[in-house]
Amino acid sequence: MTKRALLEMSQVSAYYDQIQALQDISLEVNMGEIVTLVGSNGAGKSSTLKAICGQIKTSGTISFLGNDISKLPPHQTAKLGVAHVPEGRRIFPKLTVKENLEMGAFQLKSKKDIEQQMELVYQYFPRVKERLHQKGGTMSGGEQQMLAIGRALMSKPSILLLDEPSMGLAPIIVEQIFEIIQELNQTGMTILLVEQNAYQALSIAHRGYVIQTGKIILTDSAQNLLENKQVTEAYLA
Amino acid sequence: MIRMDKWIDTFQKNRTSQFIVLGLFILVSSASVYFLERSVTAFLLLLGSLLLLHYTHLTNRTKWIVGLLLLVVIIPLATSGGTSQQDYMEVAVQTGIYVAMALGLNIVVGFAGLLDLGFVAFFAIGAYTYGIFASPQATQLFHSDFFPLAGTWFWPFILIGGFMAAIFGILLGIPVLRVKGDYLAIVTLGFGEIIRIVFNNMDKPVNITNGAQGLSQIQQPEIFGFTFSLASQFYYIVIVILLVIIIGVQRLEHSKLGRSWKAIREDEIAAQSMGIPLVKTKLWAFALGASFSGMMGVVFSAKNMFVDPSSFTLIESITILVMVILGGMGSIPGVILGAAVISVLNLQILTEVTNFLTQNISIPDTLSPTKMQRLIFGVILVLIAVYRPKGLITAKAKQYDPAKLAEQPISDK
Amino acid sequence: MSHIFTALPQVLVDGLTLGAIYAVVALGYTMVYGILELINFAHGEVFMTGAFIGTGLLLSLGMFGIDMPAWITLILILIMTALLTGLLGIGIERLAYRPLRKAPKLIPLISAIGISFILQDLVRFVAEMKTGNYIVTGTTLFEGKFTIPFSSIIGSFQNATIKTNTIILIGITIVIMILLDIFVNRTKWGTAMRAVAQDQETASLMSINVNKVISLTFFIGSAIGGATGFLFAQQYATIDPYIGFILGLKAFTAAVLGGIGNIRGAMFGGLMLGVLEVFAAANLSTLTGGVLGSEYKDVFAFAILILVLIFKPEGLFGKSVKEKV
Amino acid sequence: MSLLQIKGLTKQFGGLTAVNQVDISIRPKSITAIIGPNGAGKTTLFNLITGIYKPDKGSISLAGTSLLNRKPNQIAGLGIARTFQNIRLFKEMTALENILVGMHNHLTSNLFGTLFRLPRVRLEEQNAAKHAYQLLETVHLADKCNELSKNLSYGEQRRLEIARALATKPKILFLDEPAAGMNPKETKELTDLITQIRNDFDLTIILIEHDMKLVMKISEEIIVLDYGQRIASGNPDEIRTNPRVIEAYLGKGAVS
Repeated sequence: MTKRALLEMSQVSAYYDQIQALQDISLEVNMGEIVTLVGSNGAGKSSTLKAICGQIKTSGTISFLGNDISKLPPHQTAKLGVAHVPEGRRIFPKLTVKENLEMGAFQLKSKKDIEQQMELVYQYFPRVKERLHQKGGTMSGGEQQMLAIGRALMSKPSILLLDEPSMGLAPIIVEQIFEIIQELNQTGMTILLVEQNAYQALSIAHRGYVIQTGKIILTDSAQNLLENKQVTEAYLA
Repeated sequence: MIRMDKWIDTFQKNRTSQFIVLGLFILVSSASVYFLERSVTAFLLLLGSLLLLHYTHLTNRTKWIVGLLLLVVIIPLATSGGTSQQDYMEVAVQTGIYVAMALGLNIVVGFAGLLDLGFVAFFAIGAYTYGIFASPQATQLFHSDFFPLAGTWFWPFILIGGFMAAIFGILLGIPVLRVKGDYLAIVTLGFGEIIRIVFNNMDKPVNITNGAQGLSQIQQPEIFGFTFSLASQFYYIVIVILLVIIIGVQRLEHSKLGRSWKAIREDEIAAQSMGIPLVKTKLWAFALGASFSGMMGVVFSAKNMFVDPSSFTLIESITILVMVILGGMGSIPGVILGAAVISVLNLQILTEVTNFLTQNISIPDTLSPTKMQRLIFGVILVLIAVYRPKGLITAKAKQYDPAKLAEQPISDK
Repeated sequence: MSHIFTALPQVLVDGLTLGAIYAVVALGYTMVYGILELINFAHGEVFMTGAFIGTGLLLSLGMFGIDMPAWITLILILIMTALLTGLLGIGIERLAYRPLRKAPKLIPLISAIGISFILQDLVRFVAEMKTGNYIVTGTTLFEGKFTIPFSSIIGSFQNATIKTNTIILIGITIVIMILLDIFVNRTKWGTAMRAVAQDQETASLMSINVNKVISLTFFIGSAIGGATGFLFAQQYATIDPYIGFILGLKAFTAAVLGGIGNIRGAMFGGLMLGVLEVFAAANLSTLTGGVLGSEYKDVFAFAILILVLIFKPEGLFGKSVKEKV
Repeated sequence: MSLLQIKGLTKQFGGLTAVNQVDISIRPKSITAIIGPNGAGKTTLFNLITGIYKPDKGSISLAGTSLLNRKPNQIAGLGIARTFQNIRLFKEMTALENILVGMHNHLTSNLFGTLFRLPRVRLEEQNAAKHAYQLLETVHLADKCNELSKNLSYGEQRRLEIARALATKPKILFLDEPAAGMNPKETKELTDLITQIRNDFDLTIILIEHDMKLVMKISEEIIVLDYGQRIASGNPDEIRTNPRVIEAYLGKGAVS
């Protein structure tokens, strides 16, 4: 265990209205890893990501790069380097593609930094460059997903939280997106991935957590989870 | 300390002791109203006994009997002691009129969730309906000796005024109800202003409303040769109409229609999916709410013998809204309380405080509390919205008895 | 009927003047609605407060015997007024709207009406305390008048007169509108404002402080609304604490007309409503054969509002959106 | 003979075709599941059938009666009831009152009867409350009858929504992701409940669901939508092995 934990949640609970969404969640993501969170609809996968970036109130501790971020609002966790690509992409439909990217770089002060990040995004997503002056809402689902990831990259993040990047996309596009996620990881990006498509998520991840009704019930290397009978039956069949 | 709790607990369960305490309270407050000259405090306490009655654990029947006794016998008697009887009764009549209007608006805003900022327009419709036909204006308009109608016509006109207001409610509702949410508020506000401007200018080309001068010499109500002219006499007319309205809204609240209103308020799409027709149900809310206002409009014009457009400004609509919100949207006892508090505040307390202040310390006229009505309303609105959006008495859902529900239904075929 | 045509130039000048005021006030409504989906009912009162603050500043300058060139005075007072009403706007949002972000829609509307009333009475107090009357007539900075020779363009037109004040008013409102348009469409914070309007949650993920952006929106909307109040006071000389309400309502109509949330639409809606209203006031009586007089000009404005809301609630330039089920 | 007949149904939003030339035919008393990736047009399909959206093209008929150009409340009156993906209960009303609202079309009281509290109306109200209570018993919520619906737990709210839909005495019940957010135990109970109400109330049930276990267990027919189009239909076994379905929806994992 020489690896350094970049993000660490311990005993985190959260409530939506009166319903408990998360129950004593503990997990860690180490530098350079792809960690995936699998589980059925409503199990608490998205809530976990929302808890990390401060979109929902939680008890317990969440530390990131040694800072306690459990009580920070989203715009401050974002400043520290947590980039969240929300479920359903949530690009700004009435802003142009370029403006969307600029918003991603909101915290960067120097123009040079912004341009540098833009170039980086173009490298991963050449399609985005072709559509710079188009309104975000006019793009196809796959392009929007690429823009959403690109937008998150603009802030020079230390970790990328991806919430269901495959949602509603054609298999071919999903394939591409997953390739890019792997590529990003190979250049050093740490990624926490939430997926309904457990098979695909586990096949690119290093480690995985299985979450059920707000609790983590299982954690192992991705390979082992793929072969785990319980997991196969519940989420892969 | 424990004993005290226990004592309170027993008191809460013991109806007899509650009854006795309430009786004593009524006795003391009514006696003070009777013997003291113009004591606002005593009068407020006496009215407060109605609130106390609401919070006792007496059976509904006892509550109704005590309440009626208070309204019909004790309050008129207690205020008859001094020279200020008509002042007290004036306040009571005005309060009654406002309570009725607030109950009407409560159907629209509280039950059906439609924010109406032009509600006073319906009051105006009622007032003008009677005002035109029971004043020389009608003679001028129709060139007939039949007009102005005699005071005996007042009675059917209570219903006609209500009906006219309901018709206007529907006419206004048909176009307006296509608009949703806060847009609806703006549109109703616009309609309220339009109606006022129209009344203000309908003296030409044909003189219908006599414009800004208003209608005067409106006939007072008359029955079997008796003419109602004093506030203490109008008091009974108002009480009777009010009781009918209260019983009406209570029955409506937990009926098929009442539930449909609330369902629409909670979720229009789900309500529609349950088979509730949106437009028709909303129109019923507009029409019934408006009719209460229309009825009281008739009483208002008969009592003042005069109507002009200045009584129907936006501030009146907002006043009624403040009553509903302060009391608690959708809560019948709450709305009654809210209307009473605001009317008494407006008509009595502010004047008294002003008198007190000007007599004892000289304050500039500008700062006189009677002129601070808007400021006070404003503060109430903001405070209520931020700290108690459900009002003084929160609306309660009807509680059913599971034991009775578990019985087999009786076939109604 | 022919005088309708000959008087057209004057109607146009007066209409554009009124329309420019509506347009700038409408911007405040539209910006706040765009970002919070809230009708900031108190915005008309912020405009009115601006009229009083500006007039008050001008009167006190006169009292202290400070003498500056008129245009410096004007700019100074506009900036001061804008600053103060801008802060007032921020305060209103903090006090009456922010605690209610998650409340049902009816509730913030109610506190907005409350703030409206509070401002009306507070301004009345201060005005009455200082001047003894709540109707205040200020001094005019620019007295000049011009004649625009429309008759030389088309023979049957009459000439229109225009005050120096009016030219200044129209000029400044145009500058405000252009600056705002540039700010919203070209700058980082302007883009952030649009982003927050579309999706607050996601905007916060971009490290945008949503509360700050909302405060900024209120500041800008209220500042330009308040500054316009002072220009209004200069244009029409007499003000009272109740001018804001109806004017606010009409400005809101203008915002709806242009498609609420749409800044350029609000500008266009304001100008259009101003011209229509002045046209109606001048000619309603002639057009209806004396049945409806100019008293009905407010009815006319409301009728436009109601018709637009019923038949084209998304405004003339908006796109309709479907509720998500 | 099919109870619900849909032909060539198409709906566009802006440039996106949410439902594209869909044909569906539903047998009486069957349980049909509609599955497909998020955004495949499943909920839009429900909204078209229940009248919340107007279709651009195509026909929908229930037992021979066309549902086109009817308002949602009229369609409810014809015998179509539904639940919603994101639970739409009347939050400030009690569980029992929610059900009573569902009975709207079967209550005959008018304004006159209500205001004068006629014996007929009183009896009808009492009976309605008792029927409503029975429905609450069916979904195991009888003890929560006086509870405001917003105070119920997630699973309870889902069940209350089903009971409220049943109160309209529907011919067809549409359930939009009834198991969403439920744990495996609750999902199991829900599976039994759905089968039970189908039998007890003689219902036809159509459901949208992501939980494949539930879908495979109770449906007699499965329709798969992708990009607004029907890409497959058949019984659970046929769907499980359909290569197109595996590619578009179930994923490669299903093959292993």
